Amino acid sequence: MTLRVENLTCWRGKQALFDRLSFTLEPKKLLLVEGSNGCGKTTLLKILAGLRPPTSGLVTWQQTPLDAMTEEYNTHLKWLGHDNGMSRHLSVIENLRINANLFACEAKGIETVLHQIGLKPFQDTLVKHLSAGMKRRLALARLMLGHSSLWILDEPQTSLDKAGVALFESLTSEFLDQGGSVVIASHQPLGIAPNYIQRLNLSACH
Amino acid sequence: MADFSFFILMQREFKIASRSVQQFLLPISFFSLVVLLFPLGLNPSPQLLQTIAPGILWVAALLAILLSLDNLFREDYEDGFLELLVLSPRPLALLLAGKVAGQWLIIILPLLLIASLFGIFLGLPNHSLGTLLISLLIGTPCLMLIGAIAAALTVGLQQSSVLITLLLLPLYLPVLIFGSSAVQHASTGLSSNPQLYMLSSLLILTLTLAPLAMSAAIKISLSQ
Amino acid sequence: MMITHYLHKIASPAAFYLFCGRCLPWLIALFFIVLALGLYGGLVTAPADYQQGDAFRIIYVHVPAAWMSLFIYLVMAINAAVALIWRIKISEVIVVSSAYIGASFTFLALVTGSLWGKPMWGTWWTWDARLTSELVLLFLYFSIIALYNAYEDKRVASKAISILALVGVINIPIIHYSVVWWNTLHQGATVTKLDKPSIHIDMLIPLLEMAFAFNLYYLISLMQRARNEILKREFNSLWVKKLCQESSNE
Amino acid sequence: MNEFLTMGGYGFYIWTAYGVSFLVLAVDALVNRLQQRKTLQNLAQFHQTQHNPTNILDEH
Repeated sequence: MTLRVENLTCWRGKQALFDRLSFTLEPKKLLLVEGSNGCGKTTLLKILAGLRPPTSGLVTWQQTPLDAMTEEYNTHLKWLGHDNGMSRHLSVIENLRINANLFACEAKGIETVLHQIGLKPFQDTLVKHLSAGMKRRLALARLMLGHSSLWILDEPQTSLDKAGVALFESLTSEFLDQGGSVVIASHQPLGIAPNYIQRLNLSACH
Repeated sequence: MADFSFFILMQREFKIASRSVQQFLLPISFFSLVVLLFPLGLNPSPQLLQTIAPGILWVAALLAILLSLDNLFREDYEDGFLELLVLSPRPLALLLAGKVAGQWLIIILPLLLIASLFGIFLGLPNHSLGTLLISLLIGTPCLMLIGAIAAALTVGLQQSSVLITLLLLPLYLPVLIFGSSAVQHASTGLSSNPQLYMLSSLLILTLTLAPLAMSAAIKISLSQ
Repeated sequence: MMITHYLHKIASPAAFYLFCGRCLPWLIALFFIVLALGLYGGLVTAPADYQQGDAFRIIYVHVPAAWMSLFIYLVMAINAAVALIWRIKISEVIVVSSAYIGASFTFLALVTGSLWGKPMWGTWWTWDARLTSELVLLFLYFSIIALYNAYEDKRVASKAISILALVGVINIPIIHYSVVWWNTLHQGATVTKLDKPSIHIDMLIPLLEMAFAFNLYYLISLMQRARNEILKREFNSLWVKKLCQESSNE
Repeated sequence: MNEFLTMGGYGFYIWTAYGVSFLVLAVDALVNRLQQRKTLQNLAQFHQTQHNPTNILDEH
């Protein structure tokens, strides 16, 4: 389940975000993408997820290029963007049920997931009434639904409180132990065992 | 347990609609207001109204659907749910088709009731009301599906409602022409079958092609 | 896989840029020759029409413009399909560049159509099937141009208008025949159809020459705009830098 | 020469039609030319400041 990137280049307007970037992400590894604001972290993550084509370069998952097998790649991938992906008019439990349905995994997992992230008491409140931290926890809960082997997370710890960050770190380490690989774009320090971490600094390649 | 992709988003639309009722009352009230304008704008003599009634009802239905298109994908785009749909293992075309079908089912029932009511107000003979309802039943899904393509193309842009109107009016013409002339023929006692057959062939064409174009358009809008 | 490889090789932006640069002067010269021939044929040698007198000479501008407006939309749709399926940059650029010329030809067809209608039927605008579908075609072009300008990232914009062009090209025959059907339904035979009169050979030759001249003009304008668009998209390639240095120290 | 101009009474319509056609084509050519010059100027100015252009391979 290796993700390989070969001389990836991306331009935004008149400015090169990154240029001839190459790396591989092995299972049980966490790629930490660092860099100043606006240096293209989100764009890189979108390219890795297949949401956006690069200007040039190739991204392959198990030796097959991304755009050749999007739906198969999506079964392994879990994506977390800036916005949480939870629709505001639905309650917590309904959102989780829809996401479980989308990723075709069994519904009974929802109860344990709800319990794990501590949103059990807020099960029936609408998402628009939740605080930003709770919305982020709900988005993190989605990562645990069903099985996946690649997480791509864009600043996952934003608006999380201390307990939330600790929860997130335990989740990620557990996922890494099971052989998953993770790509994270973040500023805050990450409390994960350094042997997992593989750093990539985007501001360096200007 | 996993449902058929088509119905996942349809149920979701019903739940959302049940919570924010305002969202689907808007097209209906817009429809009635537009129809109300014409008798006030022109003189309310029955003969004049009867001849132009089919055109008024169909143009009003078209504009009501055009209005409801802007926030078809807007909220999901802002919530980030569209990204999840694109990155889910299920076929995107079917998911989006389910979503548009949900929106259509929510709008169509009240629209048919109000349209027949205003049909009577505008003096349409009773036997042509049936054709009016059938033509709306066949025509409005066409409008929704073609409109969804334009909505998908413009979801990432700022003031997209003007752009959607410009994109859609040329594409809406065939449906409007056959729809209103079906009702016109029925009100003058002629058979309106040819128009209804044409409308259903347009419906089948859009049913097959529109979801593909929609999913390609959504992927492009999200790749900005 | 061979075709796409071949397409990529010849359709590389640099090769296309140089190719257009080389044949533009020839095309411009040929355009003026054919235009002069067509005009001379149309305005001078062609005999006056027994019904319309000299007014029919407007067809030498109206009919080629109408043909071009439809032809350009088809070229755009084909390039849109190629751009979306094989992701070839040149096709994207051609779609973008053809939109403006197509819109101007459609506008031309409309103006000359109504100018021709005035002496014939005494009104500037008749809801004739062809003029109406020409007007709708004009709005189709406007919607493509508006959508293109609404996006900031021009690569994404050209993919978006490729989809719109494909949706549009499927709708063009539908719109045309529904307008024709609508027209015959309401107007019936009262308005003589704006059909080309059964054309005499002396009249036909200049018409074909003018059509060829308009085609040449489309090629010229397309190439110029495409080269311009390529420069904007490839602004940081090496060949563009060399080009700028050459042009700056000229 | 005179009857050539009046075109059997329809002179106004014919010459306006031809005039508008060549006006539109001329404007289109002019706009092309202006945009070409503007792009080349921008690029020349851009490449003055930019020292090392990356060579984006010209594949698709």
